[in-house]
Formats: sequence, C-alpha cells, structure tokens
Amino acid sequence: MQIIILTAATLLMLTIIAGLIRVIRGPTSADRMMAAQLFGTTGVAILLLLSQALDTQNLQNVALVFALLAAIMGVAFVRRGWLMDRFS
Amino acid sequence: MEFLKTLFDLILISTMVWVAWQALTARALFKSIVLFIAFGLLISLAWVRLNAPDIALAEAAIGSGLTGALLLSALGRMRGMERGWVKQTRKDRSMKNTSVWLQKTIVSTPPSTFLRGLERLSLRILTLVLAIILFWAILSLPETSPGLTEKAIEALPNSGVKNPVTAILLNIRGYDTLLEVAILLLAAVGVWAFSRSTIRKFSNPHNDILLAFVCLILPIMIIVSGYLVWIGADHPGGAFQAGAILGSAGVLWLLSEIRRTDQSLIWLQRIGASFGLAIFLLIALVMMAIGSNFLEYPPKLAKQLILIIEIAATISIGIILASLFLGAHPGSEGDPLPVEETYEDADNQEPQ
Amino acid sequence: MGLIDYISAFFIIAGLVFFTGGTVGLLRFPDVFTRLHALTKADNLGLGLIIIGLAFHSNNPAQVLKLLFIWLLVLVASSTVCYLIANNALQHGIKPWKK
Amino acid sequence: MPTDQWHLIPLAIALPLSAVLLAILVRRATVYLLLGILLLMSANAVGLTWLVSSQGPKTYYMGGWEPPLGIVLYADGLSALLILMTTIVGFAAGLYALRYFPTKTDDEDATHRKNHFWPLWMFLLAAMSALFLSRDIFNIYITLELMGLAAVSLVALAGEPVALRASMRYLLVSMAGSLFYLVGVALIYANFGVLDLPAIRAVINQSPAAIIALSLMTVGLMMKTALFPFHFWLPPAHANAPTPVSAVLSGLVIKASFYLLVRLWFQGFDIFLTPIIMIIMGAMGAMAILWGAFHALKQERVKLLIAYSTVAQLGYLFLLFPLIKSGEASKLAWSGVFIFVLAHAFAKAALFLAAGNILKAYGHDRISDLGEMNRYIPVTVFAFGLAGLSLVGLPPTGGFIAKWLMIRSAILGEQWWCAVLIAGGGLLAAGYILRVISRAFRTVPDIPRPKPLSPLTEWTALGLALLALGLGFTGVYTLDLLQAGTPEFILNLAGGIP
Amino acid sequence: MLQPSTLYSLTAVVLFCMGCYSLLTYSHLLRKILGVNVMGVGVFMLLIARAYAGEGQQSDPVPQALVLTGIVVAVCATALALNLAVQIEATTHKADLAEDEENNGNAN
Repeated sequence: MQIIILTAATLLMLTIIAGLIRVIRGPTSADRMMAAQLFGTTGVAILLLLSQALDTQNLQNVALVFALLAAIMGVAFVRRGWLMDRFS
Repeated sequence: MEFLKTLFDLILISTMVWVAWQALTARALFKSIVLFIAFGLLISLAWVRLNAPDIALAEAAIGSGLTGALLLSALGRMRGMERGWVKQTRKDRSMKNTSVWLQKTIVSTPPSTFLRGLERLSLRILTLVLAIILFWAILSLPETSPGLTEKAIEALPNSGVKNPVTAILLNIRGYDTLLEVAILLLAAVGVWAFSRSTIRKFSNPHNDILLAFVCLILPIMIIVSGYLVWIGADHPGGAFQAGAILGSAGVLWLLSEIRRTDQSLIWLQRIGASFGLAIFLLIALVMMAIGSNFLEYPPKLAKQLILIIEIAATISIGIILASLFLGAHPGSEGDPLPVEETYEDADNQEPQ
Repeated sequence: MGLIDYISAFFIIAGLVFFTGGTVGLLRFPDVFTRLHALTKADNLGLGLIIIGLAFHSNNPAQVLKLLFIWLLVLVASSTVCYLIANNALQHGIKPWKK
Repeated sequence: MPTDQWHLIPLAIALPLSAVLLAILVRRATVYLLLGILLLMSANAVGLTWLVSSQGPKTYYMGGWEPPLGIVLYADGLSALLILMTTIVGFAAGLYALRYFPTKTDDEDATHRKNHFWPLWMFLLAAMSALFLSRDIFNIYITLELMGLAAVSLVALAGEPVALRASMRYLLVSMAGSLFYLVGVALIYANFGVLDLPAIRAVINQSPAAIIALSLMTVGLMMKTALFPFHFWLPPAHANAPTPVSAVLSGLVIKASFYLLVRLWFQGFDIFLTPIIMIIMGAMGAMAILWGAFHALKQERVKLLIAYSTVAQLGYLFLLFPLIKSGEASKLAWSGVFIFVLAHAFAKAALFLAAGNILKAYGHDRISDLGEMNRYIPVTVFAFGLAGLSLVGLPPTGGFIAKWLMIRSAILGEQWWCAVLIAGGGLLAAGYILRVISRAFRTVPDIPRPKPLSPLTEWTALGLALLALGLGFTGVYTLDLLQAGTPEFILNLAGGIP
Repeated sequence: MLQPSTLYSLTAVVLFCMGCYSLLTYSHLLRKILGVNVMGVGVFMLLIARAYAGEGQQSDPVPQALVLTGIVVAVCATALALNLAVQIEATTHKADLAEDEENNGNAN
C-alpha cells in the first residue's frame, strides 16, 4: 500500500512539472496563473498522500492551510496584476 | 520503498532547482513571480519531507500566499503607471515612449559589450567558487549533527508546552522571538515611513462572486488561525503560522475592497500592530519585577503566559502582514482613479 | 493487503487518472477557457477520489471530516478563482477558441 | 542567578523598545517623553558601566535558561562602554532631531517624517544595545537584521530619489550580508551543535566547515561594516540620509558589525587567528584608509566628504588585527582601537551634525560655494574644527590618545608600516578637514546670506565635539574599563603569536 | 551519499549560489529581491536538512525554531524591500539602481 501511495505522490510531482511547462510557455498571463493554481490542488493531494506515507497526521494541517490560501494568489492576480506579459 | 523515497527526493530537488533557476532568469517578470510562487509550494513539500511540519505550515501560509500577493501587487504598482493607476508626474511621456522605456528597464537587456560579458564571466566564476567551497564544507560535516535535540526534550516539561518547537520559540529562546516581533513592527513602521502619496491605490470593479467567496472564507480563515494557535502548544502550529493566515485573511479583505480603507483605520492599525510587542514586553518586565529573570516564566504559569503572548502576537502579526501588503497608510493618498474600461490586449500578441 | 487496501488503492489510482487527464488538458487544449475547464474539473475530482481513498485508511472520524473539509475548501477556492480568471479574460478581450 | 542589579542588562534593550511603543501609540507631545526615556537609557548605561567596572563582566540568562539551549547576554567593559556611547550619541542626535524635524508645521510631509522618525530611531538604539550585549551567534543575526532594517528605513525617510536608491542598495547589501552570516551560523550549528560563543570556543577545531563558516560570517559582517571592497553602498547612504540619521549611521551603526567581527575572531574563533589572517585584515584596513581618504579629498560636497572619511576611518579599526602581536603590544592595540571607536563615534557624529547645519544654513553643502561661515555660524564651525582635530588625531583629543596607543603598539610589535599608515592617514584627514575649514574664513563676494540656525542644533554638534575632546582626558578610566573586556586570547599572549 | 540530509544540504547550496548570482547580475529590483529570497531559502534548507534525523525520529527542534524566526524576518525584509522598490519606481520612473542624475548638494 505504501508503495502505491508513494508512487502516486511521485506521479503527482510529475504532473506539477508538466504544469510548470504551461507556466513557462504561457502564452497569456492567465495561463501561467491558472497553472500555478493547479499546484495548489496537486500540492494538497501530495501532502495528504505524504501524510499517509510518512505516517504523520500533522501534515493534514499543512494541506488545510494550502487549501485555505489557494485562492489568494488567484484573487491577487485578478485584482492587481492582470496583463503582466505585455513585454515578454 | 527506500528507492521510491529517493526517487521522490530526486524529482522534488531537481524540480526545485529548475523552477528556481527559471524564476530567476525568466525574461518576463510576471513569469518569474508565478514561478517563484510555485517554488514556494515545492519548498513547502521539502519541509514536509524533512520532517519539519512547523516550517511547512509557516511556508504554506507565508511563502505561497503572502509573498506571492506582495510580489504581484508590487509588480502591478510598478507597471501601474502605464495603465493610469499611478499619478503621471511627467506629462510629456507619451504612451509609446513609456513602452520603449519599460522595455529597457523592466526586461533585463542581455549583455552587449565585451566588458559586461567579462563581468558576467567573473561573477559566474565567483559563484562557482562559492558553491564548491560550500559543497566542501557540507561534505566535511559529521555524519550526524550533534544538535540539541536531547537537551530540548529534557527541558520540555519546564517549558509549559509539549511541542518542542513552540517551547524553544516562546520560552527557551523567547528573546529571539521578542526581537522578531519587534522586527515585524519595525517593518510596518518602516513601510509607513517612506511610502508617500505618489503611489495610488488600485480600484477594481465590484464583483459579487468574489464578495460571496470572501464572506464565506474569511470566517473560516479566522477560525483556522485560532485553531493553529490553540494546537500550537502540543502539535505543529503556533503564533507565526496563525498570524500568517490572519495576515492572508487581511490581504484577501483588502483585495476584495469590501470596505474602502480610510483614515479611521490608521489608529486601529497602529494599535493592533504594536499590541503583540507590548504584551510580550509587559509580561517580560512583570516577570522581572517579581524576581525572575527577564522573559522567565515560572513552569506553573508558563502555559497560560505563552498562550497569552501567542494570541497577542498572532493578532499583531496578522495586522502587520496585511499592512505590509497595503503599503502606505490608508488615507494618505489621493482618490483612486477609475480603471480604464478598454485597452488593447497585448497578451495574445506573444508568439506561442 | 486486505479488501480495504484494494478499494483505497483503486480510488487513489482513479484520482491519479483524473489528475493526469487534467494535466494533459492543461498542456494540449487550445485556449485559456478550455484549459481552465480541464484543470478545475478534472483536478478537483482527482483530489476528491484521492481523499476518499485515503479516508479508508483513517480510523478516526474527525480525520475523515477534516479531509472532506479540505476538499470542500479546494472546491470553493478553485471554482471562484476559475470564474474570476475566465471573467477577466473575457473582459480583457481574450476570445474563446473556435474550431 | 544574577542579583537584581544586573537587570540593568535586559533593561538596556527593554527601555528603547518601550520607547518605540510610546512613539507609535502616543503621537502628541511624546518627543519630550522620549527624550526622558533616552535620559533613562543613559542612566541605565552609566549604571551598567559602573557595575561592570566594580564587579567585572557578567552573564545574564535570558528567560532563566542556561546555555547551550538558552540565550545569554554578556556585559563587559567593552559592551558597557559601547552602549554608553550609543545612548549618548543617540541622545545628542535626538536633541538635534528635535529642531531638524520642525515641531509645528503645516507641511504634511514634514509631520509624516517626524512622526515616523522617533519609533525608527528607538528601534535603532534598541537594536544596537541588543547587539552589543549578545553572545549567541543566531541572536546576533536577529539583532543585525533589526539594526539593518531600522537604518534602511531611516535613510529612506529623507524621501528624495537619491536617498531612496541609497537605502535600497543598503538594504540589499544588508540582507545579503546577513544571509552570508547566517550560512556560517548554520554550518557551525551543523558541525558543533552550539550557538553560544564561549561554547563554540570550547569545542571548535580546525575542520573545514569551521573555517568556511568563519570566512562566510566575516564576509557578511564586512559587507555590513563597509570595509574597503564592500564600501560602495556607504557614501550615498550616509550622505543622503536625514542629518541626525547620518550622524548615527556613521558614528555608531557600522561599528556594530566591526564589534561583532572582533567578538567572533577573538572570543570564539581565536584558533584561526594566524599571522596571515591578521595581515590580510590589516591590508584591507590599509586599503580602506588610503582609498577613503583619497576620495574624501576629491569630494565636492561636505556630507559626501564626511561619508568617505568614514570609509577611511573604518580602516583604522581593522589595523587591530595586525597589531595583535606580543602581549603588551596587543593590550595597547586593543585599548587604542576601542578608544578610537569611541572618539570616532563622537567626532563623526559631530561632523555630520555640523554638516547638516551648513546644509540648512546655506541651502546646499557644495564646498566650493561656502564662505564666511565664521561670521554666520561660528559655533558650528568651531564644532567642525574640534571634531576634525580628533579625526586627524591631534592632542589633546580622544583621537590623539587612540592613535598614540596604536602607534606605540605598532612600534612595540615592530609593525612599522602600521605606524606610518596611522600617522599618514592623519595627514590625509587633515587635508580633507582643512578643505572645509579653509572655506569657513574665506570672504566671498555676493554670497547669499545664510539662514539663521536654531541654537540647539549648533550646540548639540559642539557638545559631541567636546565629548571627543573630553575623551582625551578620561583616557585612564576608559582604559581600565576596556581592560575588563580584554579577551582571554590577548591576555594569554605572552610570547606572541605562534 | 543519498541520505536526504546530504541531498537537501547540497540543494541548499545550489539555491544559495543561484540566488547570490542573480542578486549580483540583474539590475531590476524585483529580480534582486527574488534573488535574495532564493538565497534565504537556501540557508533555511541547510539548517533544516541538517536537523533531519531520519524517519520517525524527532528532528532537532532548535534549527526549526531558528528557521521559523528566519522566515518571518525574511518576509519582513522582503516586504520592506518591495515597498521601497515601488516607491523608487514611483519617484524615479526606474526600477533599478543606476544613478542618472548627480545630486548637486542642494538641501531638500
């Protein structure tokens, strides 16, 4: 079971890398931001899996904080930093 | 099993280094910032992997939430000029000139002359040397660090809390934390001191869905923040993590523009920001007056005193972090300009 | 491995499939709106499945509730942000992709 | 467990921190309250100095926790004297600030600046007291950050583009310096598992990690001290800050990181003090003296001239390293350098305050356009001259005592180049001080009549200059105090460095 | 060699040096600030990696407390720097530290 969980966590890491490619490629700032938003969700999943694999329940709180704060970035982007890519 | 863990480590590490490199070298600043936020998430995972849940909590709260919002807001302000958010002080600067000038200053120009190339080369060599020296230092370290784990565990019963990290932060090395709370307050005062009226505030259209979301999530944030203070005595958590969440809540509140920040808030802000340091200092001095050392808590009272300090610190940290995001005092700038309704979308012009 | 382990493994693997799907969508879909679509739906479902899978291992109801609460938070946050990004993209003149 | 009187040690930090809170929370009429607290702080520092001189150095366990877990504060003659110096200069410059930031004005910007000056000021003084008392290498990092951020904010308070840029550069250097220092701390902890300096001294060995950690910490602190190759940020920051801030930055703040370097090298890592290291440090100091003086001679503005002079004067401090030779020479060098620190603090603060007066009276500080200062601002000119005497090292000033001790040490240790450098550096200093003074008595046709100055601003400058002078007469007492803090390393040096 | 402790310590060094290089090379203030932050992460990772004592073992709490303090200090410094950078940009219309005009010594 441990093996499945750890493999799952590792695979999720790989999806994060795939998401990073979208961040780097763009083309619009919305794409970049959205991909970063994905890391929030994936990060929560990885944390929960790790918390099972490493047998530390404390990590659930980290996941909770992640989930709670995931939106701030997106909101900050929409309210403050839209159209950042003009000169890339 | 071990193999899988090492594989996970290797993937995490290489991703971290790659993302950091991309963040530092990306040509567009916005891209840099988004990548830096992603980097914050990755190091949070690294803290988890390294069995430091307290740090992971703090990083999750500060690194991915607040730092990102701070950076985005700073970038938005620095480029706001062009959109008319910021007062134009030089009227003769036409739109076209602005963009040329932005091209030159914001996008770092690659080295063109021989001299700059030489400079880069020498910097690279210097950094490489630094890296080699540090590698050497690390490889020469003893297999296991001597550390103070045992001593800290021994001291735990007298500290009033069961989480060793909290014990060290708030009791054993409480002096560091006192100065740290002072640094937080100092940062806020510093920002108020030099932020002047030249910077204008953002103004965004009213958005119902955002408002509903904020009204839903703000109370949850406050509850979670209280929860983290409470469990901090026995489990990972505590004033800083909780304060960071409270600060993020403040940032969200500012972003949603539920209520215009105005002059009347300055007082509240100042009192709230200094509250933590005041309580911390007061308790330390009272302890000294009744015959203990500065910052020494009698073991029987330690738990209660630490909780009081933590609550006060949490509130202050939250308010300070939100103020740092806000920048200048509310009310010390002119009326916000309305956002332009239409402008050309340059996003799509970038080749895919 | 007992029955519970198999069930839990099934859910986790199913979750992974959705995550992978979401990521493929993020990489392959033609414009912001479609990519948003892929991300928010597939990934949140994937997270939900993984959470269900992990919940089978927990013997503490409070833990399970916390897991579900985390999922709920992610759902609320990502749907809001998805809306905000899409709405702003439309307002800023990004045209939806047409075949 | 220390007896009650030693609570003076934490009070040296708690008092300015309470003043911070007062300054933030109560805005109206706090200035006099704050000056009262500054007086209390001076009294506290005097008490501490007296205690140390009568009872010897003392450790204080913060929170009652013993090392290696807990944080220890340590007060000896040196730290007590430096705290006293900090409070005195802080008080004098604070008095100056009373008039520098007008009390009643309609100008919103000026009120804003005044309101934020005081809390930042108190933060700076608190940070310096904490730094001088700290003995825990991580706690030192925190105090360094506190001091750095306060100093940066104070520079930025001036508000002009030049000041903002200078303060940004200062901030970046300061952050990078702190991080270099912190890597050193991390390596030390990873290798030895302790953070308290004497504990480190007890377990340190010649491992590569220790050497590398020490070098990184030294580089970090040198950046903050603005020793020669890292000096680039100093002149713009010190020259463009508000005047009282310049005085404290140049007089006090840079000494703090030098003090830490000395503590680290002599009281924690003295096994690494080899002749080669000594010579390298001395050579950097020598370069600083020449480079700084050379640039000071070229400057067009008074404030910049004084700022470059700081770069030069810092070099003298680093001559401490090569001067440590045999027992006797080392003791002389130790006392000489720290009397130099004190004398320079008073003299440099006085010079900056005087320069601020010139700037205010004439509306500019371009040396070429000054004239007839003796007629319009005689007290300021007198203060400038007196402080200049101390900087040059002429008797009977504190600067003279310091240089005399250092030269004697150099002769005893047969370090002729140091002796020549110290004497030559004095001549260079005379050169740039005279550049300004000579303008004072020059009659210039159609010079616009300078604005009258508030007497307080003139007399505070003179007061500080007089202190630099007075140091020459209290030399013996100061020497005794400094001996109470001589590191074991120097006391053990009977036959010279191996 | 592939102990997590060593692995992450070495990563820490790489991050520190990358941040340092970027701080020295780039002129835009935001980039410099990012560089300093990456440096900071490197230092913190070094401390935490060496505190790691293996799975199921209590990690050394002292470095954790130090890093927690360090993170907060870093955030403060970053926030101060960002606000300062914004202020510089607003008054000089430039986001780097290149001096273009000499101060002529006039009082403000």
